[in-house]
Amino acid sequence: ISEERTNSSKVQSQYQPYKDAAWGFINHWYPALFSNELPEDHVEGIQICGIPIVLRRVDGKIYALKDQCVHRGVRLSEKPTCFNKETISCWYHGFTFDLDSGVLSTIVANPEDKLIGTTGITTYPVREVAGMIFVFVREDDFPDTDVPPLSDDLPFRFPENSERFPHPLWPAAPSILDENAVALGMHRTGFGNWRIACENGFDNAHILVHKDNTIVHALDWVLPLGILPTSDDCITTVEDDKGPKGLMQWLFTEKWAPVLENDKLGLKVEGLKGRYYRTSVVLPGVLMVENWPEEHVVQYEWYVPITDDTHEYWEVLVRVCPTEEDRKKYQYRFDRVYKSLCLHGFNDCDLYAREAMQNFYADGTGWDDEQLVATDVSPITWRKLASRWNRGIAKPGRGVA
Amino acid sequence: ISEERTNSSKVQSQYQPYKDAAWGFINHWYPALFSNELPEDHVEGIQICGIPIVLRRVDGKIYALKDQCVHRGVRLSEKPTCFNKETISCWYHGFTFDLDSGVLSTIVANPEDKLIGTTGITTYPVREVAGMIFVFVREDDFPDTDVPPLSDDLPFRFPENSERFPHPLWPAAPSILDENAVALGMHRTGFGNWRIACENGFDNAHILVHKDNTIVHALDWVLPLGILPTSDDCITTVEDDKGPKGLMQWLFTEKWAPVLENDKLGLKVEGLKGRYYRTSVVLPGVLMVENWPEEHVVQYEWYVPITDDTHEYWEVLVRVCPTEEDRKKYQYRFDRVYKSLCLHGFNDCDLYAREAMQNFYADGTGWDDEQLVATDVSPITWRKLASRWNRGIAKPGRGVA
Amino acid sequence: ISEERTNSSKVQSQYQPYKDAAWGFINHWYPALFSNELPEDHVEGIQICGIPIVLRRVDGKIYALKDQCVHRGVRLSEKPTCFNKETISCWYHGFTFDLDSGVLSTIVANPEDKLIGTTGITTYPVREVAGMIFVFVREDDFPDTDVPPLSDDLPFRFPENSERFPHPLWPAAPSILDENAVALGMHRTGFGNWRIACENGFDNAHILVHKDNTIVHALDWVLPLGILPTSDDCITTVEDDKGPKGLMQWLFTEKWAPVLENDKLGLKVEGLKGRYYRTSVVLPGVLMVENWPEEHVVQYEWYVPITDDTHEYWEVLVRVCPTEEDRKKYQYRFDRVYKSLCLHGFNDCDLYAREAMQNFYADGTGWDDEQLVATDVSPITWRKLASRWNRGIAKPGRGVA
Amino acid sequence: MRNVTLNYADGVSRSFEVASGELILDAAIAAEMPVLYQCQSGSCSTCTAKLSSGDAQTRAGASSTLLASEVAAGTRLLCVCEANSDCSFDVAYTSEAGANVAHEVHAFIDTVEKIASNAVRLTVELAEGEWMEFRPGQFMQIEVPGLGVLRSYSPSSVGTDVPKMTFLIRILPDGAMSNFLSQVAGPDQVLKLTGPYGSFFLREEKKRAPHIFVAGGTGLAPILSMIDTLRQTGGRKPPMLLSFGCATPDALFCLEDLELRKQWLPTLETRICVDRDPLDGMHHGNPVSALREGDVTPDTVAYLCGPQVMIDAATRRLIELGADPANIHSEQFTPSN
Ligand code: FES
Ligand code: FES
Ligand code: FES
Ligand SMILES: [Fe+2]
Ligand SMILES: [Fe+2]
Ligand SMILES: [Fe+2]
Ligand SMILES: [Mg+2]
Ligand SMILES: [Mg+2]
Ligand SMILES: [Mg+2]
Ligand SMILES: [Mg+2]
Ligand SMILES: [Mg+2]
Repeated sequence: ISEERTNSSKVQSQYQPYKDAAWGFINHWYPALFSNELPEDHVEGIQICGIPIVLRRVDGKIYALKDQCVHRGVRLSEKPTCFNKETISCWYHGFTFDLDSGVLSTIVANPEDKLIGTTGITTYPVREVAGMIFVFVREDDFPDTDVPPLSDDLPFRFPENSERFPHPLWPAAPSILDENAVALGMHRTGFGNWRIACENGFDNAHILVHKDNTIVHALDWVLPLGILPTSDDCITTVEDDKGPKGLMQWLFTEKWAPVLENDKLGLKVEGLKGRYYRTSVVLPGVLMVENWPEEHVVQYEWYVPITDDTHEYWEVLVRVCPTEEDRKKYQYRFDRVYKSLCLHGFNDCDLYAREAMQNFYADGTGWDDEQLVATDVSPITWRKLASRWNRGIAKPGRGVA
Repeated sequence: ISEERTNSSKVQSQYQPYKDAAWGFINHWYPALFSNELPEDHVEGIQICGIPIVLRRVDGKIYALKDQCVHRGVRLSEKPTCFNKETISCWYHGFTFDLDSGVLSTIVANPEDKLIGTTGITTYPVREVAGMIFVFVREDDFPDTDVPPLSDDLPFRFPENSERFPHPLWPAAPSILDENAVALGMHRTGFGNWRIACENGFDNAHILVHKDNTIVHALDWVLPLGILPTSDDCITTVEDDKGPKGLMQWLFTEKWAPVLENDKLGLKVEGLKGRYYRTSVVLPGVLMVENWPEEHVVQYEWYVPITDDTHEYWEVLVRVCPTEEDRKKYQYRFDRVYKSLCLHGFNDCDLYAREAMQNFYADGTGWDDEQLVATDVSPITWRKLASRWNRGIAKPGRGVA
Repeated sequence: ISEERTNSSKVQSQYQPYKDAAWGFINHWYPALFSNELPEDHVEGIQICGIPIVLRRVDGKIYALKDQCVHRGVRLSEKPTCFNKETISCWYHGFTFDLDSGVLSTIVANPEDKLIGTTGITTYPVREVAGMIFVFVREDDFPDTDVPPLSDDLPFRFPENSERFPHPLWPAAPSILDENAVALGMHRTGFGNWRIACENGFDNAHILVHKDNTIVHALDWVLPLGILPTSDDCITTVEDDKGPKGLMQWLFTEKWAPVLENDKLGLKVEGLKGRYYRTSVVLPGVLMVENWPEEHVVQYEWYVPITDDTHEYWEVLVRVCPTEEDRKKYQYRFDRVYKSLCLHGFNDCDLYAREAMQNFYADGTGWDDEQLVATDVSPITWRKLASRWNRGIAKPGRGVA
Repeated sequence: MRNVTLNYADGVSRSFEVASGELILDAAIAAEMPVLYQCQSGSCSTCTAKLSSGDAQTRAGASSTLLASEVAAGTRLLCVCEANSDCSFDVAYTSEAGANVAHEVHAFIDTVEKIASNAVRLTVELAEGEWMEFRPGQFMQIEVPGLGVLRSYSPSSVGTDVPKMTFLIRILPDGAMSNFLSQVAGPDQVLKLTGPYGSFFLREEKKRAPHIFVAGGTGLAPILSMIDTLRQTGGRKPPMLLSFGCATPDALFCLEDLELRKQWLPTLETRICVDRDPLDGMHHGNPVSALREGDVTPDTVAYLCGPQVMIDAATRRLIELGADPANIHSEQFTPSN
């Protein structure tokens, strides 16, 4: 292995915690479902960071609890059983848990049992915004009082960061937390580790895989061969006391140079319609692509760990739609253009690339054998930052598939 | 008090041998096939407790041998090859074994080899009763003289136990060993460990899963929410010198109270047609449900270990049918009513529940993480009894799928 | 286990290196593809001994390189990308490798990176003969200068060995290295370890599995029940300084006796048309069956390790065809007779037998539990010879499926 | 009130009061007796005990999984059992239940690495099938091969690194272990370890309070184990201040490891101290003198490890700065004890 690789063993040791995070970072906010996937009184089971989670909506409010009965471990969501609005019962022997506290509040066939009130299942804080349901996935003993606001685990916001991260080439990116924000998107399971997926999101060196994408040619976009860092401060890490921890890449400024030619290979990019965008990523692994796929729209991505070899890939486009008509227009454009050409089309190539990397990393050897280069400053910076600011390393799932 | 002290994993559990028995208990009688699954001169291969077993019927008599050639380990049953009535040959290089003794009696292409007569494969004692074939699955060095009678591994019999376990609410249960007993049933593979399956069989706290079953409502049965132990002697263990080792539950006596209400959940069971039954279980894991699904019929169940994560689930209904007409009537009722509404229908819910528990126990964590309650007196008593009286703990399969 | 088995623990220790070679022997020549599977400018990915290999043909010449990008480990063959005739590029971030040397010669979007020229991927020497492409699968540090000629890893040749291994019953076997040799055949994946497969090839004791094959009866062949060694020198090992290392079996000479009867089982072979042939095997596991399936034709087989539980099974018939007409006739006969009756038909029984043995050996217990006999002198001699003369034991695959 | 006594397997007996009608286990938990239990409902059988004197019965109406023969033999489940008189029980575990009981293990030497002018890092791997659980801060005794003498060292590694364990060892002129390590020790040599010992360990219940660590010389080892344990704990990390010192810069070690910890732990601050010839960024003086006004809050918990004089000085200084003496934990760490 070449000495010229940028991830020497010393650099590697700086992100050892990241290498240990095969099952994800715990004690963070993650998207669980779109709002319309959990109608009133429905029960759904998901898994994040190896933890099975059951969600139920009652009178509009959403509750999330560990989806593993304290009695003999079956998933409550496997056969949803609710006798009232305050509880969820296990379908097997009727252990019944308070939705709000998780406490074992009765047992169907054993109303006087001594265990009642003394045990229970972990509950997970829930937030619903702009059509998405977020869950704070935590360790069993993580105290309510320490739960940070959702905004701490969401991308940087604008215009409040416009001064810190100016962007003359496009309008201030909307946020899912903005008033009238509408989040449209999809999620699907990716068959690979979440870190491999995440690193692809803000990797400036992989434009090659998108060279033949329909949207690029339909809209006559000019994509460079790649984008190279030209200065030490090409990436700013954000480690403020409050708010999200992450990194911003100064793309399409003088700190990064687009590569338009490779002489040796006789490659040259020509054209006029530059497609400007900027990527940033914050813990626990949330990508923001500003000005993408068009002005006034922002793309978010999550790579939510399910197990050590699967993740839920979320692609979400956010736009602020103050009026009903704006909403309809946006939905129409999403359905006709964005969904097929961007979320599929363009991003399918990313999903393919991520899954193609999985074998290399799955047996653990890839982390040692990879030979990173200058452009990999992005994943390396991310790995170090994530090692420092994560709120805990998830343990391998217990008693789950 | 420190957290560690609540963790029982540090003390040797009272039923450690049971926790070690992932591959089953060896040196016991298990059902292998229904008689009609092995017609004259047929050869069939099965697997019990990780041991591959080949059965052949010759002139009505059944032979069972280890289904793994001593030469290079292929299964004899994979391509049945028999040149006469006394032997079975391996289809690969013609190693030929005496059906009765298992001794290597010749090699097709090597009739003078010095290995002949000096080695062989283990044989398994066989008993055929009431349409079922039982095999005594033993370790290679378990002596013939120590093989117990089949009745030692079958449920308690009546009326000989009627005084010990009186049952005013129903007639004496028939036994598969009774004259003119007819066993009708089915078997299928359950995808989970055999212990998880077995414990469900006599678990008095899981009636909830059967609440919506067709047979319950078609026949207007009243099933309580659950049945609670009310006294120390709610279960009698049978540990006599001779005969089966197991436990009898005093259901529908004053030692168990049916629970008909749960105030907190607003649940109340009403009705008249009580459905009385009683469950017992004996080693190596045989359930008997007396008076089920109707008078004069008894239901047996076996959960025969195949590997550590699969078992063969046997459901058998036994009735004494002295005349040919009785037999026909019973067969007709079995085909029209029992098979669809009980063996499927009702018991499908049990199979579902057992498989739903598998993940929790499969990685070994469930045995430590489960939180048992008062009603779990049944499985706990069984675990202790089984730990005490089993005839051996099966080792993981060698050289098998 | 009987004391009479021929593979005592002392014998076993003599072939320990062979028992360690689950992933194959490295630093040997293996068939990769038929010539017509790699047309001009095509790219194909294969795997041998756990090493992913990509092949590209440019202006007729074939290049083979490690199919695992040094950057982040994806397979180059997953989405072939070549910008010129001298290189192959990785489709992900454009790392571009010199076809001839494997050196990283540029990066699509990073033409000045300091890593360029300092690292690269291993290349594998290639030879193409008689319609087959061979690759020398080597460890990363195996020097070019030590690469032996292809002929060192191919079967013994005739007539140059006719004096050493006379064969009055048939004409000198052709070789794939002969002028005008034509190799016709097929390859497919076998689901088992390569050693189990290989040993079946020259096993003289398994004729039983072919007893009912169509070709035997269509052509009225007489196959004995088996062939027994009658003398100590029934097998000659070839361990010359130069040339292939392997063993020749003196079949159909006085050193082996065909077995035509088994009294005990009442079996007797009768008939006139003896079917004479002779098997030999050389490292890294290449079978030659002379005079098979008919005069002037020879059958080669390879069992190329893919992983520890899969191999690529190659069946190739070689005949010398000096004229175009000879070639056509041979192809016609191959298509109409050999392919269906020999490569399928007859050899399908072998593939079945090999896969049937896999469970016994897959968990490692088979190597200890097998009980070999006199006729197993063939595999035992092979195991010892292979332990002595292999050029390296392949390590488990790294970062591959 | 009844008086109930538990007789532990290690010969220790402890007594507590149980009200009439109260369950014995509930009273034992309230009295902080070492007891093992899980379900508290008479099922799991973890709280099994044997009645050796007096009268104690299962509460009326409560179920238990005891077989009649077991009850007759005196077996009780404390969680469903009431005392009808003063009574005593035998339990199968020791009075250290829940703690890690010291035992002997064998370990193979992996490496002996010189890390400073007078210190080495010893890395070992426990023999197949042997195990050692310990709390961060506790120590083991290592037998010097050939001499049979024992020396005490704390692992600088953490429990999740087992079967690997790492120790920091000061090299003394002509010390028994020092001679062994510098002259004899080689890879795969076998060492005998006994442990864990000591009540100097990280207090789990205080893990959210601000931490101050004061380490002199190889007294850094247990502190590193504590810091790494806190790092592995999920959730909010406490502010941590480490003051670590040696005599001279060339005697310092593990500085890269500390840099790495600071990279991983934003809440960790380090002060590196030397008595003589400080390099850039180092504090001139001992690790106690590096402590200053504002370092301590009323809930600060402190761990001190090093020579006795350093511990005494640090204790005085911390109290002076406002620390609660009950929150100051220390271990004297002289090179040859
Ligand atoms: S498993 Fe949930 S109540 Fe028993
Ligand atoms: S494997 Fe059965 S005879 Fe060879
Ligand atoms: S993985 Fe091949 S260039 Fe990046
Ligand atoms: Fe992309
Ligand atoms: Fe049931
Ligand atoms: Fe064959
Ligand atoms: Mg997995
Ligand atoms: Mg016999
Ligand atoms: Mg298994
Ligand atoms: Mg070359
Ligand atoms: Mg494999």
